[in-house]
Amino acid sequence: MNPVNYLYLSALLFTIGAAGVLIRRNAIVVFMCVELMLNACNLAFVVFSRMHGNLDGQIIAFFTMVVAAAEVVVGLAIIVSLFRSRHSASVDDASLMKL
Amino acid sequence: MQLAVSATQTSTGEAFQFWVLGTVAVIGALCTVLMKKAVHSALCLAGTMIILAVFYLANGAYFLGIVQVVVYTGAIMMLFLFVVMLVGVTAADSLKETIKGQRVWAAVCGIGFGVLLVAGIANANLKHFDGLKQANAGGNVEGLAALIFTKYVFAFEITGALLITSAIGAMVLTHRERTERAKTQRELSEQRVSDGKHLPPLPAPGVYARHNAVDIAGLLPDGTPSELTVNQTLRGRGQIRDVSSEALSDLKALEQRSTERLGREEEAAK
Amino acid sequence: MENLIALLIAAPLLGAAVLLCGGRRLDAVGHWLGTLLAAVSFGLGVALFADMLGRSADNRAVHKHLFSWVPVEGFQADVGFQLDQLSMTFVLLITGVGTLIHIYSIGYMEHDENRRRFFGYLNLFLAAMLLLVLADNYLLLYVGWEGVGLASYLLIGFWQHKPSAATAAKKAFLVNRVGDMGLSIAIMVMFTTWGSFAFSTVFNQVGETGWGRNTTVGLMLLLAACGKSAQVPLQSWLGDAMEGPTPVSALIHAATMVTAGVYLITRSGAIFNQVQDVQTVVVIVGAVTLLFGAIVGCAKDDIKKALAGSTMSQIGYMILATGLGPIGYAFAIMHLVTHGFFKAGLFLGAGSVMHGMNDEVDMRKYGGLRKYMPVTFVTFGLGYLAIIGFPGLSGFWSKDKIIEAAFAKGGTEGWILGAVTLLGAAITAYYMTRVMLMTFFGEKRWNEEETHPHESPGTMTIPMIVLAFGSVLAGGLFSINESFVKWLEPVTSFSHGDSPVSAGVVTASTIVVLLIGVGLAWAQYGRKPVPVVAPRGSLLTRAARRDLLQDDFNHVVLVRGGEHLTRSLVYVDHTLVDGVVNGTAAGFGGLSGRLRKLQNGFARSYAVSMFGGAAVLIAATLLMRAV
Amino acid sequence: MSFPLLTATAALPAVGAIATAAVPAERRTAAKWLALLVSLGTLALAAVQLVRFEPGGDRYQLTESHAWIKDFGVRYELGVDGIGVALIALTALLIPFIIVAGWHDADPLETHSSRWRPTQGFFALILAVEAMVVLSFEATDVFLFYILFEAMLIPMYFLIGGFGDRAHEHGDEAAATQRSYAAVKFLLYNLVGGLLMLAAVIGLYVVAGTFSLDEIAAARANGSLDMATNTERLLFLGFFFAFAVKAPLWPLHTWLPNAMGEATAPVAVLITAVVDKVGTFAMLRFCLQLFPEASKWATPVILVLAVISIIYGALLAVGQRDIKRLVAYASISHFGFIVMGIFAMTTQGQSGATLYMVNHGISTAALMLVAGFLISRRGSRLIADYGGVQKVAPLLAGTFLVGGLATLSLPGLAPFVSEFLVLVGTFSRYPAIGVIATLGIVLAALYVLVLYQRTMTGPVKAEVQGMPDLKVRELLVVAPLIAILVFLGVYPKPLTDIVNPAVQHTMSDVHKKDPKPVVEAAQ
Repeated sequence: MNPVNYLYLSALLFTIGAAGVLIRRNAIVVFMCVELMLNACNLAFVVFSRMHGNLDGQIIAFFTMVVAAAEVVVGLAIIVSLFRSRHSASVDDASLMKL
Repeated sequence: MQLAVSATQTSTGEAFQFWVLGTVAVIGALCTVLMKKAVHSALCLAGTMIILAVFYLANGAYFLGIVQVVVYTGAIMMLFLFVVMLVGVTAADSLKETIKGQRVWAAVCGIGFGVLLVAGIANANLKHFDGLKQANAGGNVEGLAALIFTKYVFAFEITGALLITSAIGAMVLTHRERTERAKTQRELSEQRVSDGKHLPPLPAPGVYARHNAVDIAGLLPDGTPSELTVNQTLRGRGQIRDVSSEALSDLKALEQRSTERLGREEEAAK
Repeated sequence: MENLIALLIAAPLLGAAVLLCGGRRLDAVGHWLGTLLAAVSFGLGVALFADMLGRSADNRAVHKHLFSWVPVEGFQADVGFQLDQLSMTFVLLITGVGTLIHIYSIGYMEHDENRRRFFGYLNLFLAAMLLLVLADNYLLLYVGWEGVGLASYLLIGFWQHKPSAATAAKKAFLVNRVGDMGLSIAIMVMFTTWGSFAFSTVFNQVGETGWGRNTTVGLMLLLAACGKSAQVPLQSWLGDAMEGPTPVSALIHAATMVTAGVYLITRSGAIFNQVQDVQTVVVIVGAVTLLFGAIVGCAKDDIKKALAGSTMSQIGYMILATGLGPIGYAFAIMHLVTHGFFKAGLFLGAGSVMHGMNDEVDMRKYGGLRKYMPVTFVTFGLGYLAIIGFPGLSGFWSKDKIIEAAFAKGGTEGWILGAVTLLGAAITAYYMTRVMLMTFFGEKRWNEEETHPHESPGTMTIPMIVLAFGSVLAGGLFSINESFVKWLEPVTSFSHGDSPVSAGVVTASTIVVLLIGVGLAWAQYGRKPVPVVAPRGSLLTRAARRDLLQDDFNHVVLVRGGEHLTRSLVYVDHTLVDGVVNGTAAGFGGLSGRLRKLQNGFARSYAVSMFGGAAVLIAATLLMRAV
Repeated sequence: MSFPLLTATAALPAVGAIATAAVPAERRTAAKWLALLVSLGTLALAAVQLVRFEPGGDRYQLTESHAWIKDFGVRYELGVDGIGVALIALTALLIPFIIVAGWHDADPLETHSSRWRPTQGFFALILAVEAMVVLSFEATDVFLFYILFEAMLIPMYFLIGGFGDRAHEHGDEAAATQRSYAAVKFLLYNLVGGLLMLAAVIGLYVVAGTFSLDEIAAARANGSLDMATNTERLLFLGFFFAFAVKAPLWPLHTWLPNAMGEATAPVAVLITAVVDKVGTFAMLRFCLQLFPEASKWATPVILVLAVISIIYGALLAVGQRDIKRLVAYASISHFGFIVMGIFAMTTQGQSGATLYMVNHGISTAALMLVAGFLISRRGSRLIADYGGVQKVAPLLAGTFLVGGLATLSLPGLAPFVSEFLVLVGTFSRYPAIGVIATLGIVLAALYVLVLYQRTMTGPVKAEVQGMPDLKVRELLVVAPLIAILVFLGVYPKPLTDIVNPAVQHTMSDVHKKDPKPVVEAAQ
């Protein structure tokens, strides 16, 4: 098997995650889908690292994880405070961006 | 785990592993998206992540593989589950789309995007794999450490700062400062009197309804459910057993019947 | 010695700066300071004159390069002075008459709270006028040219609280600007033609260029002269300029500034001599103005406006003379100087009369003043005799020469010009006699209870007396041995021309027309009493009272037309130019109003567009690579 | 490495802007003094620039060059030629006056008002504008210039929209509406211009492969960079359009009267005397240097537009009823002269245009600031509301007249020199256009004198009675400006010495020589 297949898998997971972001209304699930996309990217990085024979790709994947962790913390905090104030975790309820 | 990673072809073992686990991962991802309850989604996601951890290991990223399990699947997913619990574990999302055309466009964009990505990868000349033998020669963790603390040291420091900031940010966002003394029971009752609303304690749930469980709203004399009777948090989670529709349909039927009868009486009067 | 030239200008300039910036502290001494500096300038002028007389006729011109003014590649504008006989004549006239009028103003403006400012302006005028006549190139001359325009603007509008004065000042400046436009175009043509506008370069090379450019330069210079010297068609401002205090009218609008046009044409004689056609135009302008001013002068009841008409007419004589070429330049300047004396004297006399008559200017409300103001009467009378060309007095010598020169032009032209100048002399005699009779003779026509005519103080009468001496003697002195002509000859060149009529005949006929004019005036104003309210008069009289309808023409064509033009342009700017832009903006507004509906506020909707955008970007990247 | 003088001159006001903005609200006066000190410091640095600049030396001096965005070859490249150094001096000179003149313009209103007037912000914004304008005069990298060209719109937008005259004939609300209209109009016009310029900047990069003015100009000069005629013309138009909006040239001028009318007088001066100069300066530096052939190709049209600007601006000035709008239209007329001088492609024209930029800055500042003092006394911008001011406030009237006389280019005051040079320069190549433009001097006299007559002379109006004369602070603003006007009118040599070599360079860029005098040519 050619390791390129990992990349196809990564692409597939990414697309599924993206579709989830578009389809789901529950903010928590949306967040999970974002995580899924990030993980798909990480997979690609790791595979690229293998492809090029150096560890830079893994480093980037590592940083991605760190940033993802930070993002999750803040994101979930936002969800919690939103839920407190609106009693809802639906992203459609926050439609104040409309003019 | 096989340490030897060949240049262009993986071992049969890895190929087998890829096809089996890859399929599971995709199913897990699809379930994450499609499960009605958030807690199910979370569990499916955790599964997918563990599989990805395995793939990391297979690709020679030993450190990342472990981190993926420990940090991601362990810590982050637990955080997710915690929040899901807070928000309401049983609340099931309606998967019915409310925005016009959203599904269609999402599908078009999603499929188009996927096709393009795949086409891009297929198009790229990715025949040659160097393998990590050399890079991992001194040990994967040592190799990463050497890079992190030399070439990427600034990025590393900055991500450290980012983590701290986000931790504080999360605290600030969720923390509610109590700016005044908590009211005593006496003061609360006085306030109730002065406000003139609900002099007696709040009504119990299930009043006038067929059940008196805490998640069932009490009915007002006209048959509409009273907001006051159910705990706020339950209401927020959407965990109210909805009896109102039942009650309303009963009422409707009643009215229907009475009008029918009255109508008949009128006709008779004529 | 030539270093004094700069000082000549610096003295009054310093005065102007000190007086205008000095503030109220200088109120007490301001007039003395101004007068002193004017006198200093006159003293320097006399010293330079003495120095000049000490040299032979050909070496009299002095040049002084002060500094390079605008040093730009290919464009050399310098601050440099040229003092030759022509400039010298003007310097003495300007500083001399100027100093006298400063002295006069001390008394005349005594009760004005802004007397210091007045003297500052007068000093500024002196500096600018001196710069005008001393400049050695046209650009610097232009500075003086506009400088005197500014001083004239400030002084005409000195009593700014009077709307009429403010309007008159603005009008004077604007009309002058039209003339200035001519001067600046002339300078531009000079620059492109000769690469310089220094007198020396231009005059040396003027023969090498074609008819077209010389004609353009000549006509444009003439336009400039018309503006400054109030010649037809730019004469309309001079009458209104009498709104200024009388010393101003005497100095600027009679003796010096208005004659700058004559100076300009004389100075540029080398150019005008090249193009006969332009000279013809100059002569026509002079002749027309001569009659125009004289006719207007006959109809005015305002003593200053009558004198203004006379000024216009006398300058017409001078311009006509300059148009005759070398035959006339010297006589033009000679008439200019004598006119400077007697017209300044007349104006100061008029000012003295007004001073004693509560600032009344209507001659119909004068009458019989000779008993009340003897000094004024005598000096005014001498000025009067001089201007009408009474034999032996200044005007006789200078005007007679111009009439002779006009005949000497030769051919039909000569006859026509001779006739016009003679006619002008007759009318001059008529209107000046009219002024004299209405003011100093006949019955009293003023209200004795309100008005107490009295003689003016010494500071005012002394300058009048001095000027009267000039009016009487100057012409005669100049004509001894043709000394004035010889003095100017190195600058202006001179030729006698051949007159078809002998000098004696000309003199005789001038005396005859003079007597006719005086007689007519006496018949009308001396024999019978002058009505206090002006009679309706003939069509010509009424037109002349309105400056021969020139102002009405200006009003209808220029003012009204201009108002309509600007108003419609404002409208166009607002609706059309702005409208196109606003219309575009409105179009975009409508479009974005529709696009705005895409903004439904749902984050997921936006996410779809982002996602689609990302897909498009990938597609584009792939396509670019494929290509 | 030597002291980065150019950077320092721009950095000082930039830092000063931040510092001023950071002063706490209650210490308003301290913020004002800080801003004034910073602007004076900048003036000192500009003076050092003038001293260090050698007129006979290299074309660009005091240069600095640092890599900035490597991938696109964008460099932080600075350098000044004579024109730049003169305009920097002008900017640095005017800002202290603007600050002092606007000393009380941003004070909180005594009356109840819904609009917040952050005093510190006003002065910080002025300093920010100064920093950007100075740096844009110094930039020799096209991209750097573009960024500054656009960025200065932001503080200007707030200055116009946020701070207006204290009183308005239709009340506070109407004033606020008109102000924001003017500010938005200003922003939109200039943004559209900037957008086209951005396209041209990118196009230039694609064609030339670098943003460095020096490199491109050198490559053009030695023929290694050969642009197709059409490409060059399109790029030229992109640049020129942006500059013509800023300058502003007819028919892109309508934002200026609105902006100058609604802004306070010091801000109006900032617009017309400082910021707009960037437009004309850029025409000289970028249009002519980068696209010499296209510039020559477009010259006839541009000259016609310039002449229309001159006459049209003057005629509209005559027709105005609002003092500030009148000055704005007069400025449009003057900008016509500047553009005409630049594109006449003669030494006299371009020297004149450069001098004109400086002189117009000073003369307009004098006129407009005095007009601002007048307006602040009576609370009205309408000419008809005044009359007889000369009687009650002679100093004010006198300085107003001097400013007006400078505007109508009276000889002896600085603008005359430049205006005449422009006219001569234009006339020597395009006589007809020169003659028509000369009409502008008559019209200038008309609008200035009509303005003076209606406001200052005549009987004293009741509302004008008791109007105080200029105060010491105001006199401190006006007197030096007038002194400079007189000095440069009599002795412009210091300025021309600096400007001349730069103009020579520009002339050789466009491969043009002055037309020879007819007599010389005949020989």
